Amino acid sequence: MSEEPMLSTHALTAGYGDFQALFGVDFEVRAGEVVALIGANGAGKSTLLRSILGLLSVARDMVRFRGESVGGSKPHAMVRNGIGIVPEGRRLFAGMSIEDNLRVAIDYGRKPQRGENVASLWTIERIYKLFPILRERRDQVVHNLSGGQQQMVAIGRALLTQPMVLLCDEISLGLAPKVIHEIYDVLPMIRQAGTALVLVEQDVSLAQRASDRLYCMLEGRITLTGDSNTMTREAIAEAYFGANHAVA
Amino acid sequence: MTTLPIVNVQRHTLSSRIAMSLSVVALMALIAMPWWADSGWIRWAVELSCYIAIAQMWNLLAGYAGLVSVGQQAFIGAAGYALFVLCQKFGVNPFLAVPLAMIVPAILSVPTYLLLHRLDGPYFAIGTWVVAEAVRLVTTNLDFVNAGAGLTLRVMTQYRLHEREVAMTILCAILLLVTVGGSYWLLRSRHGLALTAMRDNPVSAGSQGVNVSRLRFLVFIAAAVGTGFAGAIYYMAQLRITPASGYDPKWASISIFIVMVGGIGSIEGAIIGALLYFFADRFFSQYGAIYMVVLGCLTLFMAIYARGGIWGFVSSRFDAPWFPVGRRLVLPNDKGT
Amino acid sequence: MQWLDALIQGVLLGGMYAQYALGMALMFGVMRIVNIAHGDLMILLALTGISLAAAFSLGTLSLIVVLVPLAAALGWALQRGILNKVVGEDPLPSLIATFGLSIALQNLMLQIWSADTRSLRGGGLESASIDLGGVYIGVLPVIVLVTAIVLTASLDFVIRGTRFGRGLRAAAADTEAAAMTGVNPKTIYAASTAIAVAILGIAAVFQSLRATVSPADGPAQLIYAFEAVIIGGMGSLWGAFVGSMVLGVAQAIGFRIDPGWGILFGHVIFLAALAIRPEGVMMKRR
Amino acid sequence: MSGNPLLSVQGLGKAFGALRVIQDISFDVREGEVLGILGPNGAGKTTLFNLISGDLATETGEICLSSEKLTNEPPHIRCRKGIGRTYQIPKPYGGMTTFENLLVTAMFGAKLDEDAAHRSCAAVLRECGLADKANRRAGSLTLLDRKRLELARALAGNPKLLLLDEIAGGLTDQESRELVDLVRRIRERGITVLWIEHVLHAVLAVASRIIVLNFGEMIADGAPQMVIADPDVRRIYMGLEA
Amino acid sequence: QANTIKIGLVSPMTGPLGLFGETDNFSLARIRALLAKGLQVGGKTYQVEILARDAQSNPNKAAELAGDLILNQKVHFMVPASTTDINNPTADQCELYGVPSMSSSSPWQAFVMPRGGAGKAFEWTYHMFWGLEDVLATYVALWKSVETNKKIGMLFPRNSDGETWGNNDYGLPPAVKKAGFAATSPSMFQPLTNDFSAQISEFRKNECDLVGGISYVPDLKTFITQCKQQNYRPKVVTVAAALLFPSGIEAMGELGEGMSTEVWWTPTFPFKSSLTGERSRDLANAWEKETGKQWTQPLGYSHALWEVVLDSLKRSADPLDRSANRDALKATNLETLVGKVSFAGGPHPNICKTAIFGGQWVKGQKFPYDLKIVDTTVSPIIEPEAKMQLIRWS
Ligand SMILES: Nc1ncnc2c1ncn2[C@@H]1O[C@H](COP(=O)(O)OP(=O)(O)OP(=O)(O)O)[C@@H](O)[C@H]1O
Ligand SMILES: Nc1ncnc2c1ncn2[C@@H]1O[C@H](COP(=O)(O)OP(=O)(O)OP(=O)(O)O)[C@@H](O)[C@H]1O
Ligand SMILES: [Mg+2]
Ligand SMILES: [Mg+2]
Repeated sequence: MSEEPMLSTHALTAGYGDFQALFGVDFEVRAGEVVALIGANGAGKSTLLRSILGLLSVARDMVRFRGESVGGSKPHAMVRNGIGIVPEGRRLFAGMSIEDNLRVAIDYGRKPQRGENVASLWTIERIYKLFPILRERRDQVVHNLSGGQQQMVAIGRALLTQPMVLLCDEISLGLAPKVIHEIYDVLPMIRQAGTALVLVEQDVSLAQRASDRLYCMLEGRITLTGDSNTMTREAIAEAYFGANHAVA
Repeated sequence: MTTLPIVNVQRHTLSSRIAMSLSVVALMALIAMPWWADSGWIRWAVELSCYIAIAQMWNLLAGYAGLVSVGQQAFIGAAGYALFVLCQKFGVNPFLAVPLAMIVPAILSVPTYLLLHRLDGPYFAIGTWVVAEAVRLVTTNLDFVNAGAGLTLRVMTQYRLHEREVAMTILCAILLLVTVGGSYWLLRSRHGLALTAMRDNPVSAGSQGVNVSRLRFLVFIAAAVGTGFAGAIYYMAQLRITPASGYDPKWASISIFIVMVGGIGSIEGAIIGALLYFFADRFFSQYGAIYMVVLGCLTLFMAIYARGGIWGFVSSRFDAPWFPVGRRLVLPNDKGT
Repeated sequence: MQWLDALIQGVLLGGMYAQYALGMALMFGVMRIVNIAHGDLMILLALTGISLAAAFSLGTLSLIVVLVPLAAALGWALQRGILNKVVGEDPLPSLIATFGLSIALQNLMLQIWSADTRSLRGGGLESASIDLGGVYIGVLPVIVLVTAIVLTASLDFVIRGTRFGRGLRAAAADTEAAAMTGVNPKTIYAASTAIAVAILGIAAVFQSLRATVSPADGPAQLIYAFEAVIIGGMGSLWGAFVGSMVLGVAQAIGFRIDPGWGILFGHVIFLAALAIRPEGVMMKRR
Repeated sequence: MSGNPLLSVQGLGKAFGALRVIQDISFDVREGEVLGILGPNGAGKTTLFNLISGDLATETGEICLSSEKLTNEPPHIRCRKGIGRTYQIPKPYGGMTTFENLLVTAMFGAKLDEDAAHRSCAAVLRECGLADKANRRAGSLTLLDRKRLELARALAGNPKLLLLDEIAGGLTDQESRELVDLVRRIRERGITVLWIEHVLHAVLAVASRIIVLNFGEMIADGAPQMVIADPDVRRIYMGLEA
Repeated sequence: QANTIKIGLVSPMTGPLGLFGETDNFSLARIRALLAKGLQVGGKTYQVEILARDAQSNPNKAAELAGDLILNQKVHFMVPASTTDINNPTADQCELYGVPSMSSSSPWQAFVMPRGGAGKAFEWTYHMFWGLEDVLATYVALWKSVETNKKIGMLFPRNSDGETWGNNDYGLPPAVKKAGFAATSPSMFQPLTNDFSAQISEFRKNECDLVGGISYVPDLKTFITQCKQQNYRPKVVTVAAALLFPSGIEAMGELGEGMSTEVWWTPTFPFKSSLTGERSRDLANAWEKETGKQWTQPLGYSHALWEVVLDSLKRSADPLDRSANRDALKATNLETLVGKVSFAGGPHPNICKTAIFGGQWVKGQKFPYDLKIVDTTVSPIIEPEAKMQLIRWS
């Protein structure tokens, strides 16, 4: 049991209609681990996250979470089981205030079980500490927020579902360098609460620095996986663009 | 600016050319009907043309301009009444009165639009409905047009059956030419692009050079006139109009049914839908309530499982449009027909 | 005096419209579902209620007790079976679907109950009244008004302040994102439609007490509900209530000016409201 | 290229209710410049674009394009006068093909006739690497292709002034290098560019000048290296102590 | 084929007017049975095919169906069964395409006036029913028969019927004035109005003891309920349409008792059917047995229409020739279930007037309410069953 990873996919295939986007992906995350997922655009990163969460239909045994086959169950069930996600393109609840956006997560997210230390749980207060600007605007409707501010709310909302694994789809997208630093600074804080992280990143070096292990995807397949800081740039570049690619 | 290489943009397909020629033949046949067809068929042809026209106008509004109206009956009734008044009260020749009657819906559409143009989606829909109701209520209170009692077009009995039929079929031909042909032309033109863009995202359409408000305005008026045209012809055949019948919300229902079942956002859809509704209505309506229940369920089914309607289903199977409005860029590697 | 009376009658009339509008405000205003069958559902419930009352000789109260759960169940089924499949950004699909449903329902009811006009015996309740120095106030209309106020207040609290309310608004804003936050959109939608239709159940009982119902009556009241919701502003329940009042008073005043123009007067006020404040009276200007 | 400014913004201001988002901002942009715009999230960059493109109505201040006053013109007029823009959160016409998306701008923005529009749009598609997706419904594109489409669509109106709002986000190094080359080529054509970007190395690679916004105020304006060196900027924007 | 007579029937079988359609369907079935072995005309036997169509209570639909029946089905005779909304559009089609049509169940003015027949006769379309003058006379008689202050408040809806009834030249208001009553008529209301307090305060201001006019069930219920609420208690309420059907009066609840209306047919009619020899009572019984519902007034006319139609066909020179049928119809002179039908000496060349009485709804034994004949001054063919009572407002 202890050997079994927290979250894993097995020969996962998925697609949109008759378009297949993933071809037998094997992927795993262990408790408290930070895993980076890189790959060119259209490689299938978001699709992988979406199918793990049950937004795309997959077979039951393709996804295992904490020792159970959960593939293809409903997204909300996944979230309540402890898989959180920061979706690509923010997806906030337009027309609702920042505060309400966050509280939805508290209301409907995972409920801490007995014995879980409550101190490690995320609270709206902690989110505001993380992104003070949100506290100022707490009652403003989110669709009026700037692109970056929206990104902050999205992250906060995902954290408040109290995930055991947090899937982040390009969280640094559209953030000022300062904010990116801030966010990547809290990642350790998140993981030490036992939350595993999956970071989809375009900035390879950033991803490498922030993660323990790294997967690289190409055209719906995992082309490289290994320890982040022992991995060579060449190896990555190759996996990234396919073998017959001249590294610029 | 350097001269750019010539590109091949495909606008027509074999299927569309065939459809084109067929429509021309059909139009000719329609005009010739009085000499080859039975009065009954002509009567059907007239009613069918009206349905097609009304549906197509609604399709233009909802399917392209993104203006979902449930109040087009306002223009049907208004035009119908205009026709009856011109003939009965001012003794205008009914067949000349039809084009004249167009003025009324045109005029009516202007304030209507100015009142509603700031609304979007459902707001606009309900707004149009209320306007139609208001127009009905006003008519009901006008003694000049017999208020609630309505009018009968007795002058028609002055003309011989053949005369009436010739005039009717010609009017219908023009109607179809204007509404269906007109929209086809419009949609193929640059304005078609602007319309669709506007429907999909008015904000960016604006910032990309499209004068959204003006375009919407013009389309709304055009649709009002086209719908009115059909209305005038329809009630000329009906001979009788009352506020309740002329401004019957059923007209909205019919347009919605036809376009949704046929396939919204395509001329083909409107035509298919109209044919379907027309013949279903002829052959099954004697089953009364049960038939209506089935009709309702069919619409429901379409809305849930076949958003694209019949035509959407067909065109997803084989790519053979009758009235293509898109522009397909033929890439060097693939050889478009 | 004459106008005071008009005003009072208008407010009472508004109370009734509020009952139609409330469920609509929830479905149309919050969930963005354009439910054309709203009126027909009310009629369906009313006819069912009348038949039940006749069959088991139920009193008004006991009928409400029986009918409301029934209505809720109906609403739940409706959302589960049909509406969940058509909700989304674009209001058109729901409009079409419910429009089809409306036609089907009307004719189904015609089959079952025939075109007869029916009503509910209120044992004199429907026609009882209080005399306030020449101005008579009907007991039933007052009950209707009070019920409307209570319902609006409680529903408004639920939507604004409760977990359920937030979940609903979230699902309405972005269904998929809501699911990604742990909300189960389908159940939460089903629940709120159940509420909306349950309210219709109450409205139905009052409608068949104060007037009559027959299978084709649905659409006639539907338009007022829409107007009320829009005057008030999408998503605002108190707005819908105020809208109903505006409509009721406008009509009552209109009737006094000329019975033939009363309803028209209501529509004119609605259009005026649209022209001046398209975002609704209760909405903050942005 | 002539010395007089192509775009001139004078005392621009905008508030949403109590929140002052743009506060008395003035700057000129010379023809052929690539002006990078930096600033923390919520600084008012996108709002600035919305004001220039006319999507938002100006409250105070003046906007002139080649010394012609545009302050009160609606968006479509400004577009026809030569202002092209992209949206930070892409707004494609989902129901139309990529190619048709471009045609709209070409025909109504640039007022080209059918044939000319077809040609130039085909060319732009090739340039932006969307050629193979020319006939795909824009709605089915990935986020990134949507961003590409934004850029292509703006270019199709062959604008005098191009407003780019965060188009490099989410690009791989390789891709952002290609993007930078593209922007260079655009500048070569004599198109003036305003570029909001958080991906620093991308802007820095082409920008001839940079301004930095913070809480709606301009806190820096000058040559890239200078601005980057500026202690305020480093603190406020990059969160580095100088 | 060659010797089949085709008759078109356009009736509101579904929709708000469905109650009229019910009786049309009932008699249709019996007539079809009757004609199973064909119809003897001039020694020759013809098949008779009746093409029944449902107009869904919608005038547009009625016109479309009529056009179809005439032009495609080539009917030789048309029967627009009942109600202004169906009769008029159908008759207009018949007039245009030259098809004889025989209709009923709407006051003859409503059939003639809106169709512009005031000046000149119609060539093809005939109608049998009483007229406003009769119903007015009946109402006046009813109102004279009781003790009141002779002040009347009037209710008319804004639709074809309301316009006819409320007309200031040939409608109810001038008639009652002539009879020495004072009339208060607020302008016409929209059907399905939710509030009548305006009219009520008007009536109260003018102390109207009587309320009269035409209205449909929903409006009347709303009106009466509000009357009680507003503590306005007219001694007499006499309205047309709404009180036609038992279901309507039942919908009034307790307040329905004592309301009065005109009656155009009751089982107490003395006449025989020229087709079946039945008396009205037999027909009513048959209906109540078959449907389990109380008899309704259109029943007699739904039947009598067919008597006229078939009789004309029998006398027609060539039942397959529309104009021959028309001439036969025109020459009709027949004793039917609803009385003598002949278009000679009617108020209008296309009209034959039929009987009318005053009736009042009282608590019944078999069904909740019974319609009792309380006045027969206009058509003294039968004796009143009871005397008019004032409303008790218990
Ligand atoms: N909604 C959709 N419909 C059809 N195809 C899609 C859809 N979303 C993604 N795809 C296709 O699936 C493939 C993988 O897309 P995905 O978004 O997972 O890539 P990604 O790695 O997340 O790229 P990015 O870095 O741009 O987010 C792409 O080829 C894309 O075209
Ligand atoms: N329509 C609006 N109503 C109210 N406030 C708004 C509106 N639009 C933007 N704002 C506020 O204005 C400020 C500036 O927004 P803007 O989008 O210009 O930021 P930005 O500089 O583009 O940030 P980012 O780099 O994150 O996109 C933000 O605080 C935002 O909350
Ligand atoms: Mg992605
Ligand atoms: Mg921005």
